[in-house]
Order: sequence, then C-alpha cells, then structure tokens
Amino acid sequence: MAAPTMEKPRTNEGAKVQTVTMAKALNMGLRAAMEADPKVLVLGEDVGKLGGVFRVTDGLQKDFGEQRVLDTPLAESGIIGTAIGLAIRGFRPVCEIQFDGFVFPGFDQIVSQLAKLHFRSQGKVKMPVVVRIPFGGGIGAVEHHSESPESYFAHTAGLKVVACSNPIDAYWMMQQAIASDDPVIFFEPKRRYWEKAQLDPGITPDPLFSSRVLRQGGSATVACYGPSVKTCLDAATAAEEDGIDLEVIDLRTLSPLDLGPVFDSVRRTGRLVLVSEAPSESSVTAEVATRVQQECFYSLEAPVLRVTGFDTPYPPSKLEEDFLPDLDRVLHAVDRSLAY
Amino acid sequence: MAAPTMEKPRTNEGAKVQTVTMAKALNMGLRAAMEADPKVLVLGEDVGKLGGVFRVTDGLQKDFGEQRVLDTPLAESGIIGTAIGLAIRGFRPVCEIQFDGFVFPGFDQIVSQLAKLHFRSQGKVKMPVVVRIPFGGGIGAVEHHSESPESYFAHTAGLKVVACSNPIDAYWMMQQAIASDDPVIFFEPKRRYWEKAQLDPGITPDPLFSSRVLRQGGSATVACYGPSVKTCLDAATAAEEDGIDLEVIDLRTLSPLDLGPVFDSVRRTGRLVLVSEAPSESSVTAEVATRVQQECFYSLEAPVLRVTGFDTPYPPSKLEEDFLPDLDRVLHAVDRSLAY
Amino acid sequence: MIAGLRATTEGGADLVQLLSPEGERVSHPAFDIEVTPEELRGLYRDMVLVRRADREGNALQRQGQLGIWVPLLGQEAAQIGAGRAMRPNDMAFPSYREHGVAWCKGIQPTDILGIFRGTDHGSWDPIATRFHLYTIVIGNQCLNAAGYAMGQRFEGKVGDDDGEATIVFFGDGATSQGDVHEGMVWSAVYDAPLVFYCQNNQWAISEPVERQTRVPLYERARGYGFPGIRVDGNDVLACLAVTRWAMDECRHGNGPVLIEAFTYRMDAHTTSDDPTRYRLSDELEAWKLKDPIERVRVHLVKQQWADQEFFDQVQAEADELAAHLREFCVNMPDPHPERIFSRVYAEESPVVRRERDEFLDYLSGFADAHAGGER
Amino acid sequence: MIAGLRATTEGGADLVQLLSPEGERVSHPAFDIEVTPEELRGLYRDMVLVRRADREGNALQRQGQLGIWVPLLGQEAAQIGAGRAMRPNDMAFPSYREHGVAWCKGIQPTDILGIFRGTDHGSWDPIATRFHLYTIVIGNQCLNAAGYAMGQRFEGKVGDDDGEATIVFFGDGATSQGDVHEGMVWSAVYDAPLVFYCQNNQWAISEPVERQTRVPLYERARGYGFPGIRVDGNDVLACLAVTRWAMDECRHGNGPVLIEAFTYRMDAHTTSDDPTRYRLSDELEAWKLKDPIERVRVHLVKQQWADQEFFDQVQAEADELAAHLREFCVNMPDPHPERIFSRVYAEESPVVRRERDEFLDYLSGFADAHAGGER
Ligand SMILES: Cc1ncc(C[n+]2csc(CCOP(=O)(O)OP(=O)(O)O)c2C)c(N)n1
Ligand SMILES: Cc1ncc(C[n+]2csc(CCOP(=O)(O)OP(=O)(O)O)c2C)c(N)n1
Ligand SMILES: [Mg+2]
Ligand SMILES: [Mg+2]
Repeated sequence: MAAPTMEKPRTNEGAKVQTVTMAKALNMGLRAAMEADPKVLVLGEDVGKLGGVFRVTDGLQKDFGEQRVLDTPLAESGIIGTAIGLAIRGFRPVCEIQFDGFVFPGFDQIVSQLAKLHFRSQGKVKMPVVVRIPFGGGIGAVEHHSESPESYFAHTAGLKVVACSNPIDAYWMMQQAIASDDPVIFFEPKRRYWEKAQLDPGITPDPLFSSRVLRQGGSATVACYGPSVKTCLDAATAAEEDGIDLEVIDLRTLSPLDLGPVFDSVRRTGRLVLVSEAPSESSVTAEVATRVQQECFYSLEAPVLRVTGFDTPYPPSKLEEDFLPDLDRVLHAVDRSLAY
Repeated sequence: MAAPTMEKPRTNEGAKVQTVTMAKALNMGLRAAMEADPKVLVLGEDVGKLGGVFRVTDGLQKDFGEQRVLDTPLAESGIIGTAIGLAIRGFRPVCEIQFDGFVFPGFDQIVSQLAKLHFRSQGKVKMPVVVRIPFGGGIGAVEHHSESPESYFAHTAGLKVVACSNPIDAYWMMQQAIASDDPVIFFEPKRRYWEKAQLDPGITPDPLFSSRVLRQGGSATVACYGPSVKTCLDAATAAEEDGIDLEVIDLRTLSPLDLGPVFDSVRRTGRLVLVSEAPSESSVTAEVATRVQQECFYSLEAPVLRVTGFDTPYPPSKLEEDFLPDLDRVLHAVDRSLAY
Repeated sequence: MIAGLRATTEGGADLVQLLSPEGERVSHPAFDIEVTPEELRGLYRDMVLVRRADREGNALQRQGQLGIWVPLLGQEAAQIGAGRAMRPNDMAFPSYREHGVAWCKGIQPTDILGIFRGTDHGSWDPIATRFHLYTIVIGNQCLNAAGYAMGQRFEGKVGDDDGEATIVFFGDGATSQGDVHEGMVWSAVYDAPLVFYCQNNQWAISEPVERQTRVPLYERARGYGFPGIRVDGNDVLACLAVTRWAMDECRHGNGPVLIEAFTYRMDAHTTSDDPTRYRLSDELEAWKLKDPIERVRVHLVKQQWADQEFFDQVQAEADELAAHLREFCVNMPDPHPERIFSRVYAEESPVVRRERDEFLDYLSGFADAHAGGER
Repeated sequence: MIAGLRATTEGGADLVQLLSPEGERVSHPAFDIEVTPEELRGLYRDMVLVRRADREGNALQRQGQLGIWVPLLGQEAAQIGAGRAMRPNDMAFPSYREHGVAWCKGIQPTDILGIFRGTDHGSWDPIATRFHLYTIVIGNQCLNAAGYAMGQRFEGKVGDDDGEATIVFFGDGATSQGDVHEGMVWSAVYDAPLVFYCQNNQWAISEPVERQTRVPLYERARGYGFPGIRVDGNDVLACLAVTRWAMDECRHGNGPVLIEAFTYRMDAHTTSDDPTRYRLSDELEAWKLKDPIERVRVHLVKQQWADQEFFDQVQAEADELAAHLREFCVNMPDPHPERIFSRVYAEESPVVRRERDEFLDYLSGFADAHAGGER
C-alpha cells in the first residue's frame, strides 16, 4: 500500500506566511510531523538539549520530551540499527547523522537492513525511517564534514533518496519523507541552511518523488540538486546577459529519479549539463546522463556534460572553492555544450 | 612513487604450465606474493585452518604460519581497521571479506581511512592493502551472498577497484594488486572459481589497471567484467551464427577505468552494450556509458545500452537466473542496439 | 591461539546447571525452578521434534531439495529453553540458526524452508508472530532488537509483571561485531527490556571461541553494568530457568541481561561446511555425552514421568513431522519472475516498475522457457 | 537521563591520584612514582606552553585566521602525563584534540594549524614522528592502533624492557562506537601492546557521559579480560605514572590496558560550539578548583622546587610560542589548486590526471582570479 501522503499531503491552511531559513523550515517540518503523529521520534547525537549542531531540531526535546527526541550514544550504526527496531515496533524514527562523512559507520545497517527489510518480508515489515544528512561543502570545515555521499544510497535498491534545495521544499519534503512508509535518505545542503524564503504553509506542495523545472529556457538544460541549485540559478541569470537561455531543473529526488521533465526539456534544448558536488565516477550524475542519452538519443545535439566535484578526497577547505562547481564552471560547461 | 610492479611485473620464468581453477590461481598468486615479500599478510574469517570458505587461502597458514595468515575475530571493521594499522607499520595486508554482502560493516574504515590516508598524509603513509571480495550471484545462496557492490568502491576516490574474470588474470592480478602501494578492492567472481584455464607463469602479464579486448568484432561492442565476461563471450559465439560479430572487452579495472580500448572500439562499431550483475542506478556501467557518450558522441549509432541486475535487492536464489544477465538478455540488447 | 587455554567442554564454576548430563536434577541457589512431569515431557517433545525437523532439513539439502541447511543439532536445549521462557507478547530476534525458537513462537518448520530452498527470504509475519525474520549479517539484529525493546519501554509496556520483553539470539563469533557492542551500550543506557542470548556453540565456522575473546563471554556484561550469566546450554531446564528470570527482570524494567548458553554445534556450520578440516572428532565425542535430549529422557525414565508409549508417540509425531516437511518441500513451487520486483518498496518505485514491465515484456517473447512459477 | 546518577566532578574510590587539587602529594599503593624537581618543572612547563598554544589557537579562530579550533583546555595533565610516559619508539594514535600529546612527540604547534586553517589535513610525518595524523571519524583510530600494535608484536618488538608499545587516544563519547569495541577485542585476542587511553572529559559535545554508559568506563576492560584503571586526569603525575606502567606492561607483552583519564573539557567542544546551551557554569566552576596546572604550581612552590624566576621564564616562553604561532598562522600561504589532485594515490590515477589537466587548463583561462596559492 502506498503511503497516503504523497498524493495528498497534509496542508496547514490558515497557518500564516512567514520568512524562514532552511534550518528553520526543516525544524517546522519536523515539528509538524511530530505533532501530527505521536509515533514520530527524533534520534541522533546532540539533537536534544543542543538542538543539533545546526539547530535543526532546536526546541523539539523541550516540547516533546526525552522519549521522543533522543540524544543517543555516539555511534551511527546504533542510531540506524535501533531506529530500525523502533520502526519494527511501529514507530517512525527520524535519525540525524551529524555530518555527511559520519554516515559510514551506519552504512551496514542502512544497506543490509533498512533497505532490505520491506522486500525481505514482502511488506509485512515497513521501514518508515528518515535518515537526515546535512551534506555538501562550502562551509570551511575540516575533513569528513563536506562530503556528498548521495550516490552510495541512490545505488542501493530499497532506499529512496531526496535532496532539498530551498526552505519551502525543506518544509514540505521533510513532512512527506516522514509520512512515507519507505526509508528515505534525506539530504540537506548544509551551506544553504541560512538562506531564506517565504513559506506559505497553506499551499499544496508537489509530490515528494518529483523533479521540478525551476526556470524555463531553450538554449540548454541544466539539471542539479541540493546546494548546486542556487549555483545553477545564478549561472542562468548570468548567462541571460549573454543571450543564453538556460532551463534549470531541480532533480529533488535522486532515487527514484524523476527524469520525465529532464527528457522533455532535453528534447527541446538538445543539450544537458549536470551539476553536483559529488565525485563523478559511478555517481548519480552518471545515471542521469546514461538515461538521457538513452531516452533522448536523437534529440541530443551535444553529449551530456557534467560539472562535479573531482574524483579526489575532499580537499582542505582553502581549496573548496576550486573543488566545488561554481557559476563559472557551470557556464564553461554550457559553453562547451553549445559549441558542439 | 609508483608501485614498481605495474610496468614490470615479476615473472616466474621456468615455472611450468598447468591447468588450474580460478580459486587455485588466486591461491598461487597469494602464495607467490607471500614468498616474495615477508611483509605480506593474509587476514580474514576462516582463512587459516579452513583455508577460506572457497579454499582460496588453502594451505597458506600451514606453510607461512599463524602470524602471516590470521584467523581474525568475526568483525569486518576490525579486519579492515587493523589491516590499515598494519599497513602503517609497514606490512602489506591482504584482507578476505567472506562474501560480498559482508563488506558493509567494514565500509567506514574503507571509505574514511583506507581510501583517504594517502591523500591526507600526502603520501607519507602508504596503504598497500588488498581487500579481496568474492562477488556476484549464480551459486544458489541465501541473502547477502550474491551481491555486486563494486560501484560503491568505484565511486570512492582514493581506492582502486579491479575484477578478474579468468584464472590467468586471477593469478597475475592478485600479485600485482598486492605489489601496488595503493589500496585495491579486488573482486573475484565466485561462480567462476571452479572454471579452469592453462596458466603459464612464464609470460609477462598486462598491467593491472588496464582493460583488454578479448574478442574482436565489427557489429557492436560489448563491455563487461567479472562473472559477466564468460556470459558475453558465450553470447558472442552465439551471435556469430546470426552473422553478428561482437567485440568483447573485459574492463578488468573499474577504478580507474581504462576506457581507451572501449572508445577505440565504439568508434569502429558505433554501438555499445554494457553488462554487469550490479543494479544499474548510479553504477559503474552508468559511468562507462556517460564517458562513452561524451568521448564517442559522433560515432555512436545507437545509445549505449545496459544489461544489468535489477534495481531491487538480490532475490531469492530460485529467481537468480532471471535476475542475472544471461546470454539471451545480452543478445536481446545487442539486437536492440543494432535496430537503431 | 596466542592467549588463553582451550577447555571446550567445561563451562567453568559459574555454569548454571539444573539437570546433569547423567540426567540428575541439580539444585541451584539462584535459578532453581519446579517443573511438572507434563512440562518436562513437553520440553522433551519440543526438542525431539525440532531435532527431527533439523535432520530432515539436512537430508533435504543432501538430496538437492534445499540449497543449504543450517543445522541446530546440539543446540535444542538452548533454543527450546529460551523459547519456552517467552510469553506470547515477548519479541524475539533470531540469527539464522534458531529453528527451535521459531518452533516455540509457532513458526512451522515448513515456513522456514523457503529461505534455504531459495524461494523467499523468510515467509512468516514477524509482526504477528513476534519472531523477527532471520538475520544473516552477523550482529545486525542486536541493534534492531535494542530499538524494538526501547520501543516497548517507550510505550509503557515495561515495569510490572504484565510487562513485555525482547530476546535477541546471536553466536559466540558475533560478539566481536561492533553492532553487538552498540546494542549493549544502547540497551544499558535506555534500560531496554532486552535479553542478549548468546549461544556459545564453541565455533564460528572454523574459528574456536578463543579467536573472539580471552575470557568467558558472559563477563562482557560487566563492562556495561548489567548482569551476565553462563548457563549450561545443553540443559533445557537451566536455559528455561535462567531465561525466564532474565525476561522477568526485563519486563519489570531491570534489563538488559546477557545470557551465555554454553553449548556445542554438533554438526557442520552449514551443509556447505566440512568441520573435519578444523576440529577433532574427540571433541564431538565428548560433547555427545552431554546431549541435551538424552539427559531429559534419562531423567523422565528415572523419575517414571514417562513410559515407553510416550516415547513411541513422540517418535511417531517426529516421523510424521519429517514426512510432512519433505512432502511440503518437494512440492514447493518456484516463484514467478515477477517476484523479483515485488514489494521492494511500500510505495512502488517507477524505476522498479519500468524494469519489471520491460523484463516481463522481454520474457513474453519466449514461448515457454519462463512460463512456470507462482505469482 | 533514564538511568544512572550524575556526579561529574567525583572520580570515585578507584581514582588513582598522586597530586591532590590542593597541590599535596598523595601516595598510592600501586602507582606511586618518584619525580625529581626538574621533571616536575618540565611537566609544568609542558602544560603551560601547551595551554598557551591552545589559547592562541582559540584566539586565532576568533579572529578569522582559523576555520575552527578544538581546544584542549583542562586536559593538559591527561595529555602531558600520557605523552611524557612514551618512549621515542612508542607510537601514538590521536583523535583530534591531542595537541598536548603531539607536543610531547615533537610535533610543533605550528604543524597542527593547517588542519584548522584548511590548508592541509595534517602536515607532519606520522611514520617519522610516531604520531599518527588526527582521526576525526570517532573511534576509527582504535582499530588502526590495534593493527599497528599487532605489527609491533609480529615484528618481535615486544617482550622485554626494550619493547615497543602503542597508545591510542579517544573520548568518552567514542566508547560507544563499534570500532572501539572491535579494537579491544582484537588487542585482547592478539595480546597487542596497546594502551587504550580514554580521556573522559565528561562531555561528547552536548551529551554527558551518562548518555554513553551506566557504569564507569574503565570497567569496560573487564569484559575483555584486561586491566582497566581510572586515573585523575587532572593530575599529571598520576597520568604519567599510570601510563608509564601501562606502556611498560604492553612492551613486556602484557597488553592491552585501558586507562580512563577522568578529566574535564573546560572550554567548548570546538569554537563552533556553545556549551551554555547544555551545561551549567557551576560544573565548570567546580572543575576549575581541580585545574591541572595550578596544582603543580602550588606543589612546586610548597616544595620550593621552583622560584618566581622559573615561573616568569615559562611565562615568557609561552608568550613567545604564542607570538610565533600567530606570526606563522597569518603568513600561511593558501595552497595551489593543483593540491586538490596531489597524491591521491601512490601511483597516479589517469582519472585524477585527466581531471587535473582539464581543471588547470580551465583555470588558465582566468587571467588572475586563481593565480595565488603555493604548489
Ligand atoms: C557480517 C558477516 N560476516 C561474515 C558472515 C559469514 N558467516 C556466517 S556465520 C559465520 C560464523 C558465525 O559464528 P557464530 O556467531 O558463533 O554463530 P554460529 O554460526 O556458530 O551459530 C560467519 C563468519 C556473516 N554472515 N556476516
Ligand atoms: C563517526 C562520527 N560521528 C560523529 C562525529 C561528530 N563529533 C565530533 S566530536 C563528537 C563528540 C566526541 O566526544 P568524545 O568522544 O567524548 O570526545 P571529546 O570531543 O569530548 O574529546 C562528535 C559527535 C564524528 N566526528 N565522527
Ligand atoms: Mg558459534
Ligand atoms: Mg568527551
């Protein structure tokens, strides 16, 4: 049975419009989900009294108590593994992994249990677990705090993987992910936590597992997700001055991919540039490129190009401006695409 | 400093030609490496007295002693994590992971330490560690014993990833991997362990990180690795009857990919089918397809097609014949490619 | 082995025992229990039936009907004792060898076959039966069980005699895994009503327990601040008594507890294994003298709690069970290829849907080859 | 907290102490040592200099010269005591807070800055200095250290007074990680000459130690069959004595040993942290009375082992060190973009080479923007 929420998400009509940061929007999304369902729990390191190192869970323990917002022992396999047990018991745990690079000690439980229990039990056991991961670089951090591990999860059958890129999506996608009866790895672009937008809790949001055209244009298509969305929108604005009209698509869901809008767009523009902070080898952008060259073979006027982090370990932060795709590199790829 | 062995591997001139299984060839390769260098250690579960559940390490503990062939406690993070420490101390550990699905408890040490220490220390610390993983399906096993996790490692910067497909490569590649100063994830196609070939220890093998054209043909290119190589060669033989002349390439190295021969081939044939048992999403085959559509854009007469395991958890073994790419599915994809 | 001395068959001074290998009742200051003749006959019957089903599984594998079988031979008392200590609302998380615990939870031996025949990954309903699916990745289930037990606590189902508890099964080898440790950390910190039930069967495939530890495994609990008890795992009464006590401690809110059931894997690790490569038959012979079923039989006879008719009847039941198992097994239909794509997610994924549709379409091109299988 | 009682400042009856917070020498039946005035002055100097460097690191971060700083304030005795117990051939595996141990291993404070400024991931040579690079992923280093120590043993470097040993540093929070457990399992089973040195500074970011355990952490060792000792981590003499003993045990082949240094993180977790959100200032005030440096100063004065000139001189040295650190820091050049691709592998990868060449080519299109940086 499909989770009921995807098609008809709960709307908060009457709630008032306000300007919020993404961190706040996520917090509001968590709060709304916890209010709606007493089975929703939050677990992680420092999520309670401290409210998380990024304050995304700020105030939740105070309002919902220590049995719904758990400061756990310091071990990620423990966080995921006990969340799975809680889910078997009927809870809907939301796990916080403090930083992208720290999800790996919990990787086994994610791949071997979280992803497989629904299939193993043929639906008798549901895994409504959300794993929140602040991801990506650009905050000047030390090693292991700036990684983009989404491809590991997108490659794992049995998981769903999404990435929000703005406060409005953050608010809705968080609630939708928690309402989903499937395990959702939820990537939050940490360097965008403090960017703001007007949030109207009265609207009806898009379904969780859908991509979205953010900007229409006919010269070329740029598809991206998470922290790169802003970069690409900025690039599109810059390109406009040169008469280049970019279509920008926020993929939002990395597994399952929702490539219909990308195919449509590429069939019109004939060109696609993919942007991601993750290393390129065997990654989500490779998957999108492969699918697009297959589905839009006769429409492509240039090969699908990628602008990504390099296939190197994340460098010392003084170098991250070079490592991360920026406006110039995106435009450079667009130029190369247009040159075909 | 590059490992010396890649260009000029040690040859055993004078050793006699014999017919061996892949399991035996791997055993001989391990033995040769252990004889050549007292710093080479073998560690894993049941690798000592039992000689490994596939007998790949058979007799090694007897001949080299308990301090060079270690039956470790049952924990994969421990196996990898201590191998890293031994490498820091100057040893060259070869770890056995008993089955593909059990590498995940050791994933954190692989991604966070094994892959990163050389870069972190800028070469002051070397990581000459080999992680042997019997992989792939087709042996009628229970869950977690038939997986193809190579894409996780190919996506990880700092690792090298290879897969052997026949006894001769197995023998040489094992020695080359052990001689490499970089961490090598070494995939062994377990359902091919008992296939035989004539091994001539006197020849000079190809470099480790190279792909190889196994069969020349002009109709279309088929690229594959590990257990799928035999499937593809069989498919090529079958296709011949229909007048279809397939070029078959064994990728051998999955990271770094050696795509030169693939590009050359596709520039001639205009068509490429990729074959792998792994789920397709965000995988090695996606990477190859992406690179090929980029480098051979004007040569491709059909999109790059893939024949892979499905994006589902590995099914109960009664279904694996359907799950795994077989001769028919490969030929079906070739037909589809030719139909463009 | 670098450290430690091996004395496999001796459990040491702390071993809790209520029925000696010779079938004598032994009293114990802390864990003694009263059993009625009927109860003991029941335990005997459980063990005989479970052993018979196990032997049939082994035979079915030898005859090519199963891909693999994981025998429990020798561990009947450890499993039936623990299994019969559970109440209906108690939850169990098995590893892959707990056919005896499954039996106590009402899972039919036929339900287990699919895993080993390759038709499913576990067919029973873990929620309804309160018996989780088998976990193959060593140690994983200890954390899943800790989470479940935390849930029992959070729901207020812990604290009095009507409380619930959870029990998790794992081997001596598993104790080395990080997940088992983390399971103990979590359970201790959250006072989870969880019994850690380690069947120390002396071997992790080819590795003797000394490869995992220097000291007896039950001592591990001390470092976490909860009790650890070593029980004679071949003594069904002792296993029952200690587990019942431990479950009661947990349901009252005094969990967790670690039990090390000191037993022996009398057969191979699995049907794929060849134990002659790594252990001496002497060891097996010594353990045969401690057989978990024989000592109960002797005791029943000595006490005159059972007559020949009873033993014959149990034997007949066992043979019937085995015949049914065989009959069921050889008639198990192969699954339909569609099953590959079935219920990967609660909400179907378009990727899986596309792959299924394409594959079924492709298959339909073959007139008959792939016709079989149940949807 | 569901279980356990919090009494942060008290180490309990088993706490090994040789110098009381009031600067009095205390004797201990097992771990007493003799120190000369010179030695104690040396320890004092170490602690003052290390603290000064630490405070300068903090200030440099506040002024935007470092991206982050991880303060050791309050843990000087725990680190200098352990660090000075090491012999040149002994190996150390730090976490990320061991600037004091680094100091003892001859790593200059300036060598550490790059990590926190973002110019490198650790610049010293771990092989030459026998001080491994900082490990950030909690717990990982415990297994790496176990492997290294096993190597010392395999090489025959263990067994007599000239033996080698290894020490690994981790926090109270880290004890929950599976890797720390596995490190203990391995070390116990292989008799590795490894000292597990847990600085229990009472907090893992915002989580008090009760979130990780019910019982004192040093008791963890019992479950593995090796000794666990709790030492006053603010007492440099006790830390020195206990660690020296433990390292000696290890070098003689009697490892491993667990030491819990009971101390306190007097500053924030890192400069990004705000401890006022989760702990009361009372606690800090109580711990200030146990300051690790002050008690040595008092003792030196009481014993007349040091005069004002000595203290002034140490102060001057400290100021000089700080000035040098600052000078060095603000002049650190940014790395060249090529560094992104540098030494990812021992044998260069064609993928990395292609990406580097393409990127440098791309950069050369910009006249000046990316001109800077050192190759
Ligand atoms: C993570 C993991 N590593 C390796 C294996 C392979 N394996 C299966 S059973 C086993 C030994 C288990 O020994 P123990 O825990 O004592 O349980 P027993 O089989 O004796 O009941 C091993 C190594 C596995 N299933 N999972
Ligand atoms: C695997 C992992 N998870 C989370 C983190 C984030 N983190 C950094 S330090 C820390 C707390 C560590 O506490 P403790 O072990 O007591 O050491 P201390 O910082 O107090 O010295 C956390 C959660 C990390 N570095 N690694
Ligand atoms: Mg066992
Ligand atoms: Mg701490």
